[in-house]
Amino acid sequence: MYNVKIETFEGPFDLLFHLIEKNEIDIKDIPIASVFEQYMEYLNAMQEMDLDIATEFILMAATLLEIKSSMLLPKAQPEGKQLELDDVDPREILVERLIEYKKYKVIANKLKTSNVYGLRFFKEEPEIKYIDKSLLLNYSADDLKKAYIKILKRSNSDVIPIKYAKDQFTVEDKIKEFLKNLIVTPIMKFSDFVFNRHKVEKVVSFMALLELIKLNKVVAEQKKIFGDIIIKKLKR
Amino acid sequence: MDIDYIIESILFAAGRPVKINTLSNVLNVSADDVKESFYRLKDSYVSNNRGIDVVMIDDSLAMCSNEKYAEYIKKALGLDIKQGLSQAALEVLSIIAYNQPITRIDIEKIRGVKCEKAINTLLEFNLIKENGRVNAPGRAILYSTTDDFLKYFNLPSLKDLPPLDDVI
Amino acid sequence: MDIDYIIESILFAAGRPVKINTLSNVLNVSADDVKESFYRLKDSYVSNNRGIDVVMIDDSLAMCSNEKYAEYIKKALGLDIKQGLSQAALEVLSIIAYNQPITRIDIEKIRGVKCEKAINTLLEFNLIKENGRVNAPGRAILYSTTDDFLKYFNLPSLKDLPPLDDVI
Repeated sequence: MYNVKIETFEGPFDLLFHLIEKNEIDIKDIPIASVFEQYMEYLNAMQEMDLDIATEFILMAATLLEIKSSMLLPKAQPEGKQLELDDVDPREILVERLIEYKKYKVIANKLKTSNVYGLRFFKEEPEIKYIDKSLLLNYSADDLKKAYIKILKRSNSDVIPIKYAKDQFTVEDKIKEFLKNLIVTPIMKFSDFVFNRHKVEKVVSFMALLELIKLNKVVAEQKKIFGDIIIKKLKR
Repeated sequence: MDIDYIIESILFAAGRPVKINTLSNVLNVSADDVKESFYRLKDSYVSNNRGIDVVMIDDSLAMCSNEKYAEYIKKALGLDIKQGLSQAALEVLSIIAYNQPITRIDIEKIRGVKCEKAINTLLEFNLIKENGRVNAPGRAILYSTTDDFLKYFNLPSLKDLPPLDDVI
Repeated sequence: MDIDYIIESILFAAGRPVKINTLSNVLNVSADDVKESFYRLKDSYVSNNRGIDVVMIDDSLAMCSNEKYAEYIKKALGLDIKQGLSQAALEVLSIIAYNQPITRIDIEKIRGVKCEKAINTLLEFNLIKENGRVNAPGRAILYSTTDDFLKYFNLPSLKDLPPLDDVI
């Protein structure tokens, strides 16, 4: 079996370039048939490796195939007319785009070497003693909104800030509450304890319960999955 | 000497005091070595009338500008700097305003970039304050806006922040 | 020389690029004098492996740290910076740099492949920005490079990008 080393390609142009360089092909005279064959080998290998093949790769395969077939067709040469001029090489558009793309690929490599992001540090704010606090009023509440919306639009939508329960319910507090309640009602249902409480409070209560079990202060029993939890105070 | 200039670069980039301990750990030298570097740097800055200076505050070192040139600095910054908060600071402030209380990590997740300096500036302006800690491992600091924030932005209360519903 | 160190102090205190014109006004010297100061400062920083450096960006001067010490700075400040941009991001950035302002669709035409992710990364790094919309149906967003792009790619201005036609 033909063994193709799979690298990741930044799209069909990137793959085509790889093939052109590998075969030391003159970009202006691409042997479409053989390049098409190799291109398909890569695509098949990518498929076998379960790599997602983007539609762009398939589209390019279709383009190559189209060029290949149009090159096989005998050209209808009108009698006596000396070809050229209107006789466009079907590869021309592809080559133009490839050359255009290659320019940016070369530039990208140049940028890569001159990139000092993460190496060179600038300060982002003026020295504090030179910040004039009176200048602040230049912004309105509306500027705040605009700034925030701008951020939301450019950030990934899956980033949602967690609303923190700011130490509102703590395990420690809940343990105390449990112990206090258990003095009055030594056997109680968990559902009664958290009845009508905030979701976070329920979670914290459950954690407090686990802690109490660990501390051997209570035993808890649940007859069936999702059933209620019966809490019994342990006598010392 | 190399270590002097590494310290110089760290103090510059920090833009705030850096603990001598931190420097000694990072450079793998003793705290005394760091202090010696500090004195050497300070000496060369002062004796040459350099534009920058270093100071020791408690157990930290910080870079600052030379007081001698304060008049020039004020003039230049007055002319050049767009007034008020930087865009970065404004963005961080807006995130805090709409999501308080919130941790630095979460702010950075939303903004996609570090924002320690902006937070320091906002604290300095008293537009935000530390407001407790997350009740979870790490106990990260939570930030909220202050009363001064409401005053500056002419808001009777946080409920009067421009609503976002119509845009998202 | 005094003027060199006054400029040093201003660049330090500003915490952002300062226009050469501003410096020349404040110091009451010509813009060329300011530039000469800049080169003298840069020379002394670089030749001595100093922790700080100065760069010229778009008719402004800015102070920055010496790249050599980046690892120490990151450690000391607890920064966790992904240094490299992906090949995709660099390609998209190059295309934007030479064709700004440009829409996503047009970038994709040149690259032959989708580039939404790369664009988001570049926006996050503040290397590109949204710069208006196409005045046509669809009103696609136009992207341009930022000052940070110049800052972090060692370019005094966009004019200093290598000429595109010579690259192949």
